[in-house]
Amino acid sequence: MIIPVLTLIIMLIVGAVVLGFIAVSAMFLIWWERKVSAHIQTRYGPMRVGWHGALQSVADVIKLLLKENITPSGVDRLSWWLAPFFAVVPVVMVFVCIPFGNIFGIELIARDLNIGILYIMALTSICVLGIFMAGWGSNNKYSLLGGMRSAAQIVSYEIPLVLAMVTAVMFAGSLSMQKIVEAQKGLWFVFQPNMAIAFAIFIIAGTAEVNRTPFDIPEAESELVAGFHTEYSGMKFAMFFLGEYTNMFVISALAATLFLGGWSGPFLPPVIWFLIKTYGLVTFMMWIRWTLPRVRVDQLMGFAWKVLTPVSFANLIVAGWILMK
Amino acid sequence: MAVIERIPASGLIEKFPGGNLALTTSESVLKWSKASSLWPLTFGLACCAIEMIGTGASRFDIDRFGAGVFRASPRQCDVMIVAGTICVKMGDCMKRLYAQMPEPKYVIAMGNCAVSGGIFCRDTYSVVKGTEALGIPVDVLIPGCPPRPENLLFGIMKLQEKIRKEKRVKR
Amino acid sequence: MSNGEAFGLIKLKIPDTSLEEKTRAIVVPREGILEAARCLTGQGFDSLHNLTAVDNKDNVTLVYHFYSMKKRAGIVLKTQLLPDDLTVESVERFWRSADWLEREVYDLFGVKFLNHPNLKRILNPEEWTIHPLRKT
Amino acid sequence: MDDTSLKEDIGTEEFWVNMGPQHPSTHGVLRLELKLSGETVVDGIVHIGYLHRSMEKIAENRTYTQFIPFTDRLDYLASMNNNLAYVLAVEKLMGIEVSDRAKYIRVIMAELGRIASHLFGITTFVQDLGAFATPLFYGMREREKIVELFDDVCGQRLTYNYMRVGGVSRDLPNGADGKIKGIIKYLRPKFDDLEALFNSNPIFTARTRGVGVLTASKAVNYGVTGPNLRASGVKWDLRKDEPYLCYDKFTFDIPVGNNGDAWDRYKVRMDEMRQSLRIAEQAVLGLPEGDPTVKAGRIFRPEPGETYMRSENPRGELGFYIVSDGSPIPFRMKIRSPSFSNIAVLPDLIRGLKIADAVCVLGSLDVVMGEIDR
Repeated sequence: MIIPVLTLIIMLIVGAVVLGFIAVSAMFLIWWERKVSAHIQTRYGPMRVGWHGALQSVADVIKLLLKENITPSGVDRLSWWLAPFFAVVPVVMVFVCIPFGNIFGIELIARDLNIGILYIMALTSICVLGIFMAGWGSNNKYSLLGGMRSAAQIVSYEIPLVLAMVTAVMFAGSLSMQKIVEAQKGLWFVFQPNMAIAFAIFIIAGTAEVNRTPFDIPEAESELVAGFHTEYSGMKFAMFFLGEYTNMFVISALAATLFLGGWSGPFLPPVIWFLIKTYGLVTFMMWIRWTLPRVRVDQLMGFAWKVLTPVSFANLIVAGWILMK
Repeated sequence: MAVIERIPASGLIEKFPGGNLALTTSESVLKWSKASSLWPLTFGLACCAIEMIGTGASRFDIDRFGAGVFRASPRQCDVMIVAGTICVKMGDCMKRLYAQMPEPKYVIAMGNCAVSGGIFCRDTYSVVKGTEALGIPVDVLIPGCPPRPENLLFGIMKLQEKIRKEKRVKR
Repeated sequence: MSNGEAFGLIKLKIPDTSLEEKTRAIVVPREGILEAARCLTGQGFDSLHNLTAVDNKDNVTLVYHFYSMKKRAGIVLKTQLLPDDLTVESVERFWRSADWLEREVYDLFGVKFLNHPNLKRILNPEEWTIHPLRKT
Repeated sequence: MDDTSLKEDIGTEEFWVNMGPQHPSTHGVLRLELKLSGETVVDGIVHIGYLHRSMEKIAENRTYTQFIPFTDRLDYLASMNNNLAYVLAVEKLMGIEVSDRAKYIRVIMAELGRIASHLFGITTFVQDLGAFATPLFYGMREREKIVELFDDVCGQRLTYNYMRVGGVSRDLPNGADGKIKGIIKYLRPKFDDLEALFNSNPIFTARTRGVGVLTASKAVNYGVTGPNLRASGVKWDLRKDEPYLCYDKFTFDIPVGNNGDAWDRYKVRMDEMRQSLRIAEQAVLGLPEGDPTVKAGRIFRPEPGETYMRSENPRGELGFYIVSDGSPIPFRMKIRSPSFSNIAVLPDLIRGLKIADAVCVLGSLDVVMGEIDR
């Protein structure tokens, strides 16, 4: 009796910590994105609240909480209400098996599932449901177009994304995230030629997966106003924001874990290494976003099916050949 | 006070210790958050829109005040900067946009045209004489044709001041 | 090609054509506008640069500005309409730019262009009944 | 269920989408109605008039001088050029010749105004392609230098009201020519920077090349003028072909495109800025001494008559058709604005393209609502 209760309590504590981390991380990333974009554009960005506007995201979140929550007439209520949760909850669930490293010998991973990668692949695909439900439920043509684009895009880019992950799994010989990190103790995967290709594919497909420029066609501001979340206001809109930035963190964390050696690194504590790698990749994605124009929808699909998928298949075959040799 | 007198047993109700403090601080936090995160609607009508973009651009940088997130959808913004001449044909659209914005919402009338019709006020058959003539309440009026970016920033600061001085947090 | 030469050509087709003294503009009668247009396209005037109307109270004058990119020349064509019968043939079939210009003239002056594909108000709200630039 | 009934059940249908008047990429208050089949634009209708400020009616109630500030608000990105076009028309009507210094100052102002306008036009175009804010802000940063100069010269940042019938409102302030030379020196490398940002970007080229092809004959037939016409391969520039002011004294080239696609329209604008810089440099180096201001009164009565004067604006040929009846106010004034004709071609160009390309074509035409609706 004691042990299940204890496990439950521990899991609750872990859950609270993870949720707290997600909220803080998303808020930090929003502020960070505004500062990064500002400095790319030779300006300062938020300056008035806290040190260099550090409390800007706090103000934004409180304000969004206070905003009126408009439900337009004519929405499909069920999907309208559920969509923001579908956009956030799967991303949060991914955190179960992301290895943050260890502090004083305690492994900072909620549960090291032995099918970790499979679990993550399954969950990240659910996010598209949220976007599609938002697009369908809003009863707005822009939202519908955004949702349709998103569905097509994420389904297409899932394939190269998964193939790139499989390459890493083949090299590590395990589906468990911790094992994959341990397999890179000697040399990070990214330093092997065909893993470097897999890494590049992963970053490209990952950028598309989280709908960031140049693949941000589902929300394409200059075409679809705000895409699938055009009709959302207040906290529901904030949920989409939270989902987007957490998703970005997850993709970067996965890339760091699968290809950049996860939390392993010299001198600094593992947690710090993990965060440096992850936020570094996030910053890279921001840099791309504020530099490149957007691709067109047919170019996007063509790139996925004609370039990215064949290349990742070829890469997989080569990786298999290297392993068999 | 007046409300409390009307409640017969008001004297019997024990006050929550420190409640006043908690209420005022929370209110001021709410007001602070509203004031420092004014997201404008991407909405340029005429000439003033160029100065509005100029205010958002590198040199003046409206984002320093937390007001740089120009949202294209009226559902997600807090302040409508009416930048330019409002014409009869545009009037209905403006009213609809204002109605689509969620509360609490604010309006800045930027430029003489949005204030009163400006130089297009007379001898014209198609210009609405200011935002208020449409029935949209205006919080801050910024004169100028067009106002300089500094003026718009000053208008934003005035609006922040106004929000901080609000009697009660609007819903 | 100058106004004079073009005038000579149009005069052959439409005898009622006259040349305005001061402005050297060719004035054709309302019925001859299509014929004049055909003649001008034949002469290489490929651009209807501007089309507008002037309300002179006793008549409404339509003013056409034509240019030829090849010949680097321009001419002005005018036609006068009486206020009680503001109709004229559309030249949209020769110059696509006439589409919007004619709609604008219709909107502001109430001149009806016959055989125009889409003669609706362009600047003012569609439900308006006044034509704001008329002087009477 | 047999095949036919299934087809009926899940058949696709075309639908209308309304873009604007409030839409991030319609450059103001343009309204488009797009008939879409999935992502493809089947048909498009352009609605204008949301900024119809009845300029032509106002013109019939103002004296010739009083109307100058209104011309600022036509194409508010190139106010100097509008001022110039208007005063040129009135001068032609009255037969006035202006002093040499005034001509040179006007040329400098017009060319710098053209650069400022093109900077804005190009960078908003790239913003429409989805490069959010960064290119726009770079363009705005360079534009700010020119705006600052105009601010020095006439005290306004956007609506300058600088030209007068017979000259300019005041002489250049002290040290302005040095400042202009400084701007020219500053801008030259910046154009290379901007080109480096766009030209070598594979996404930018993929999005613009071959998109929205406007053939030369169609462009002429639609009355398209300015950079859009030149991008289609027609070498027609009023500064060369019907020289006004003293443009015949300067050496400059007219950039021309080959295909008339969005890329060419961008490229022509980019090259035109360099040529404008050349003209401005020659003008500031040869700036003659003298008095550019006007001594004539504010109210004047032109002879009864009419005139049509067009000049090369950044967006095309801006023409003023003025009818005078001998009184101090115009009897009738028609403003032939370039954007009005340029936007009319849009439905023809976007048929069969994707929505994203429709936005791209609209951005590449570079229209300003102020002068479409007037």
